[in-house]
Amino acid sequence: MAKVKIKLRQEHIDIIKSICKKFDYKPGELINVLHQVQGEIGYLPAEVQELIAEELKIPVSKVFGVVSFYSFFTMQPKGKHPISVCMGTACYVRGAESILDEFQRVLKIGVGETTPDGKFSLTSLRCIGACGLAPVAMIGDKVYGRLCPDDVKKIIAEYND
Amino acid sequence: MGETNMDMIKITIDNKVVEVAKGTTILKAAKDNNINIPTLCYFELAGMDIVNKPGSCRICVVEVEGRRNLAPACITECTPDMVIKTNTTRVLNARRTVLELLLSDHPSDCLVCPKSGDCELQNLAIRFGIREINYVGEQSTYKQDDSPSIHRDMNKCIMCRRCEMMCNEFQTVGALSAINRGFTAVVSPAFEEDLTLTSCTFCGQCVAVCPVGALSEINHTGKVLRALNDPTKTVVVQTAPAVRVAIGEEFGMAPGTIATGQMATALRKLGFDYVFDTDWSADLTIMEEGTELLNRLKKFLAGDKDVKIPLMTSCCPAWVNFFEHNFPDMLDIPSTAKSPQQMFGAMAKSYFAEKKNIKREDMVVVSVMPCLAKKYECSRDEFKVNGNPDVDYSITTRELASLIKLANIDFAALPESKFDDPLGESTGAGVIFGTTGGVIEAAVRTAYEIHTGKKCPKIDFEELRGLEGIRSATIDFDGLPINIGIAHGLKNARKLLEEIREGKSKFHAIEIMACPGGCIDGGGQPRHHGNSEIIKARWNAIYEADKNLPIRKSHENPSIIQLYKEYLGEPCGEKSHHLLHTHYFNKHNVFEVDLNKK
Amino acid sequence: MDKIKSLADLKKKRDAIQGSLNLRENGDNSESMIQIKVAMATCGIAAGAKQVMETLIEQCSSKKIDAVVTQTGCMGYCYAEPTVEITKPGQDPIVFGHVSVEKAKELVEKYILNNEMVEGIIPQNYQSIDK
Amino acid sequence: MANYKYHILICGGTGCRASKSGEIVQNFKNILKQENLDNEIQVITTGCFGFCEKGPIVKILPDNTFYTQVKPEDCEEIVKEHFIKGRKVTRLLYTDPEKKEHVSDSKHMNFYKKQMRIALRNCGFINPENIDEYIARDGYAALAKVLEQNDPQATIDIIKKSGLRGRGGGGFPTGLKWEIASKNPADQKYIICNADEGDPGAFMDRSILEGDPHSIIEAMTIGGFCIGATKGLVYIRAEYPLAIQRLQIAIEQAREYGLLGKDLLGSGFDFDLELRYGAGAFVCGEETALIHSMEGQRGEPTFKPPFPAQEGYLKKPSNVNNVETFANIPVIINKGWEWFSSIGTEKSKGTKVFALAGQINNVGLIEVPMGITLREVIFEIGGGIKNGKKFKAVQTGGPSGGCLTEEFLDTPIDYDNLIAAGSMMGSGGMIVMDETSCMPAVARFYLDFTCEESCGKCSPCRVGNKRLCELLDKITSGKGTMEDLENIKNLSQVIKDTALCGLGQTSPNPVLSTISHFWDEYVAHVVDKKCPAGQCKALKQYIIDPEKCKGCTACARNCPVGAIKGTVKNPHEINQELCIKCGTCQAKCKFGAISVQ
Repeated sequence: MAKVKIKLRQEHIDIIKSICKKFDYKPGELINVLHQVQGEIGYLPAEVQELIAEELKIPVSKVFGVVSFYSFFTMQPKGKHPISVCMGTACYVRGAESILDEFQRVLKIGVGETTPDGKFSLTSLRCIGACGLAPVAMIGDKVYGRLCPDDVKKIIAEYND
Repeated sequence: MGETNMDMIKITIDNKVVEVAKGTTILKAAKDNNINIPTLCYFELAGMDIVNKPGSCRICVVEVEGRRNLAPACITECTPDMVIKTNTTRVLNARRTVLELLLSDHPSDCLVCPKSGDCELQNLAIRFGIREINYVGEQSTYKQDDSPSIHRDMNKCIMCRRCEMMCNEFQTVGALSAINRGFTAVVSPAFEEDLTLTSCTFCGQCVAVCPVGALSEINHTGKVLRALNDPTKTVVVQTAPAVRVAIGEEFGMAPGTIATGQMATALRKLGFDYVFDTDWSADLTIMEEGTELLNRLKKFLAGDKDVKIPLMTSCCPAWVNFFEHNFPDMLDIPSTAKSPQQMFGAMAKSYFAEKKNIKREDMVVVSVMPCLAKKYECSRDEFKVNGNPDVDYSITTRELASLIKLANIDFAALPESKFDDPLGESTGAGVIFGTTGGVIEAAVRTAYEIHTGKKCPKIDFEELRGLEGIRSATIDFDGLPINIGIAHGLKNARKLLEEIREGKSKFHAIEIMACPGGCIDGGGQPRHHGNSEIIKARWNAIYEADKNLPIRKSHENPSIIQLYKEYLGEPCGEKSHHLLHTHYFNKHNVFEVDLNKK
Repeated sequence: MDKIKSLADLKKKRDAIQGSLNLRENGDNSESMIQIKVAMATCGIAAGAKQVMETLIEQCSSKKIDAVVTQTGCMGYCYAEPTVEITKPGQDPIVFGHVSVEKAKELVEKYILNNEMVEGIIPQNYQSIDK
Repeated sequence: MANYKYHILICGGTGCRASKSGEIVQNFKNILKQENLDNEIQVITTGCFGFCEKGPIVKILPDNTFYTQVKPEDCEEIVKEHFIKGRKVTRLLYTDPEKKEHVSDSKHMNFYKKQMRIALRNCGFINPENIDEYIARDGYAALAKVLEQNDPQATIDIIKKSGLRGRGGGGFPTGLKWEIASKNPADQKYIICNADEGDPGAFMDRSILEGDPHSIIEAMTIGGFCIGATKGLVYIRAEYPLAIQRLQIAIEQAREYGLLGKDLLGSGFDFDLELRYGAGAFVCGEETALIHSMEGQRGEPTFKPPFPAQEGYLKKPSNVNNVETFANIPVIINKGWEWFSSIGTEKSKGTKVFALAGQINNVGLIEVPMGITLREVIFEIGGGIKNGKKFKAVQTGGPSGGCLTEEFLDTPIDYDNLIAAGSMMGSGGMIVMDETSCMPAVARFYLDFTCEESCGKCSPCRVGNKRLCELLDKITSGKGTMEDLENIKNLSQVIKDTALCGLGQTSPNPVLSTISHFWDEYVAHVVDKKCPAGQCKALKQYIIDPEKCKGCTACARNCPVGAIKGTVKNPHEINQELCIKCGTCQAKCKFGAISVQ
């Protein structure tokens, strides 16, 4: 109804514009654009989606429709140490649920949330293909395998200095 | 054996062998054989380029021999020798279960729902004789969203996606999209924010097609009733051209019934002090817009580079919103003339109020419109004087019908009566504003005579009429060929605007209406539930009403002539410029550099 | 890098590279191939086992013999170094002692290709580390 | 050029890399350099060997020594012992669990004995980042053959006669699919590789892309030639960074060699590949959803027809095959359809890759001929159930499949037998469950997955699966009724009958199969309010046996919620109100005093 003012940091504007340009502003490249922008900025807040919509000349509702459809995209900034607990079947039958529960309990956050200090965020994901090590969790790029709930506190302590 | 028609195939449906054309859906084949398969998400407005068949609600499933699972009838095409059963136990159980599932995630507040009695989901529940819902569980909860025109209660959404289709495909507005996935999937603006923060034009077509109570109009009947019962207020009503050809449907009259006379009587019975007609201000619009067109054209033909051609009509408030959002670089293309609703309001609260010596704040102007965007339009700041709006409340055809029902008025049995003078006198040119091509035809009838100084050889410009999305015609203004473009549906408007932006437009004047068929299928009209015959009947009725009127050209309207003589002076003169013209705003999002964040 | 422009190009390319992968292909099929083990402990290397092994690899490859040449630890015949153990598919292993470069060529030529017995067989029982 | 006498193959698959195989590669290289052996011994990173349970794997050729669970610090010992002294490092060899003997050659391991590697032929054998090694293994020879023959229909006929069926789940005949796409004329067509592996517990596609990316490029080019597509698109999971990287390298190398691009091998045929990234939506494995996703839209399936072969990517005829299907193509062309169709059962030819996981000794990726029995897979290749527990069920086909019981152990595995048994092949996940797995809970796990992954388009899947999941929740938390069980049955049947796409239509399979094979277990949850497997938290209680408890306080100290009270040397007690049933106390008790009821 009314003109909406959208504020963005200059560097983010530059990143988004150059990525959209790289994909020749094609609406069909939306998912590729979102991947790259999230790769650069870390997440896809509303303002970022607005600018992508503007650049690709598609409705922002469609951009959000896509962002909210795919679990890979996030509108929340991830923690400094993003934790992903594998909930693939192999990990599930070897007790992944209790690992995830323990992470939630120790960090006092739910799945998809970030600790208030921004240090840890917790997500579950589907099979990273390390089924031989089940149950598995990843912190950043580091994989922790053959976990039991007891290990959770120790692992978090590694990052809590 | 005679010649077999290659395009016909034989199928068996419910044990009956029938021939259908290749490519026929099971749903259509069944319907043609008097088998009414229930549907829900399926929606089609034949001949209007509007179709929604995602095949997603699964209410219309049927059994097809040799097929592992059930087939959705709305989208499955018949194949040769197909054996279809539409009412086996398996089918009926599946349909009932699916319906129960939909009901299990739907509030059971039918009694107080704006859609009660006119709800496709409710109708199905009645038809299936649902007495209990075997599946219960978590229900979706979304925030309620009120904008000046539209109320969204997505807890009632059944994900038929008709609104999304209208908003994106027919209107190319893109305010709505499916968001999230799985159980949390719903149709919503981006970030689940309010419609007011989006590029929504309030055309109301989402409301027009919504099968349930998820989308409805903002209801002003209470406010109107209060005004009618306030002895200090003089309440003036205006009714738009498309209302008279549709309101009868709400009272069981055949589609296409012209109920102008009953409507005027009903309005009086409701207690309106003056019953006027928006057709009158439509005539006034023609005077202003027609003159503006001729002025611009003259300058353009004289080689004036500063003047913009084509001129585009500006009566449709959804269309105005559309170009303000999407074409902010072209705000000088549309006519500056206010819409008939706003011209009426401006005249009622100046000319007429002065005449009757009513103080502005003591007068309440109510408009009855086929439209939801009119609700937003009358709330715009530029149409207010010291905070007092020119039009106080805009209600829809449906809302007027509910007021009439509320007041125990037997509409169909009412005697006919006329509008009050002077703001009730109108011409056939005013009536045809109600459908696509009508505004420009009315303009042509007047502009021709003003430009040439001669009587126009004809009144009916058939070449401007029709229901195709984009139409064009060249009208000979006694040697001067005027190219006219007409579009309804904002996707078609977008095409014409883009042509103009690229400098490829050949038109001198373009008429745009946002809704399919124009105002006759506005978002505030009685629901047609996908029956385009109803729209065609209204369309015919508009032209019939035009023919029935003694005067059919706006500049011949005695009240208008008098208005200029008494009050305004001349069209596009100083006073009319002040009262009857407006300006447009850039509503496109702006991106700013945030200097505060690190 | 040169483009491969035809089927002939591709074949040429494949033949050129294939040798480098033979080692792996053969390892995968070791059971059906002749296995040659060269004792390469300190004593063996001192006696010239390295050159012997290279000769054997080269000979097998130039004569297109499907053989796996590997090194192994001291077999315990330090008096007879360099020693080479040859196992033909389905046969018992035979150990040859005092294998020089010349002797290695002879082993390939006579024992492996023509099944002729060659002097220098060490008749005693032995144990390879596999067992 | 160095004349290598030994090759050290180190698994560079995601699983082994997670256990530091990258570090192992680096250590080997450093040590070999120190020892001046870097010209004699070549270190090669390969794709997955499949035996993930025992990773990281280091294989030494030509003597075919298979070292398992190697740590970076073991490298020095391997170099000094194996290469310098010629002695195998026995402690790193695989130990046969039954005979308790070391096995040095992988061919003698039960895990590999019954396998037959066609799709995985190059995985764990070649360096996936070196096109030459692929060419040396007859790589691109099939493409050359096809292009030289210049008769697309002839090639399609070979694929048809081979009997190859889609390995992504549906099992549609690949040759027929190509034929349909080839017969739809269009100015542009597309061949698409579905590499958006979404089944939670299957990773064969990733392994192939990581271990043998050129086979996919070659097969897609052949497919493109056959259907008349000059453009190929690989839709790959963004969560597979290594596979993406290897594929990108492979595409670059193929372009440099002129095996992608214009006028391939002088045939006049142009073909090139592009990557598209999935973004975490299981439903995008469905081909119409995949296509919408590639077009930058929500991955919602649409009704077929039109099939992608008629109207696919950008409304052009498109053909979608999955990674494993493509991996079979070059071999079929090189070795002939007769050879391929001689493997397998009557209607299912060739081999199938399974991701063997769960409560089984040898977790890993295996490729077996169709027709092998579940028993052979689970007890011979898989080495039987972990910790000597009893086999209860095996789940095949991921969220679309079902659970099979002991009675199916001797059924030959193929597409049709699995469907007849109430499950399906799916993409090849195979999860083995022992007696501690609760079947209603397993069904709930899969339904939970389907609910989360449902696109939300059609009502049976959007609302129906949600309700199904809620009903199963009721059962597993002991609040279910017999009427609920009836509702579960009806709802499952209706969802199967009415859902729009394959995801929805198959989503009730885990429920239907467990209900039919484990009805008693469902009833136990409802009537007795007991979970026979002892898995459902709400239905179990941890109890300390005061007779056995020595009062060591280990349980109380380790209880995360302080639910255990007791004093030293006196029997402890668990406060059931506070207990979160995490099982820590039981694990910590050295006296076996804590039991589940």
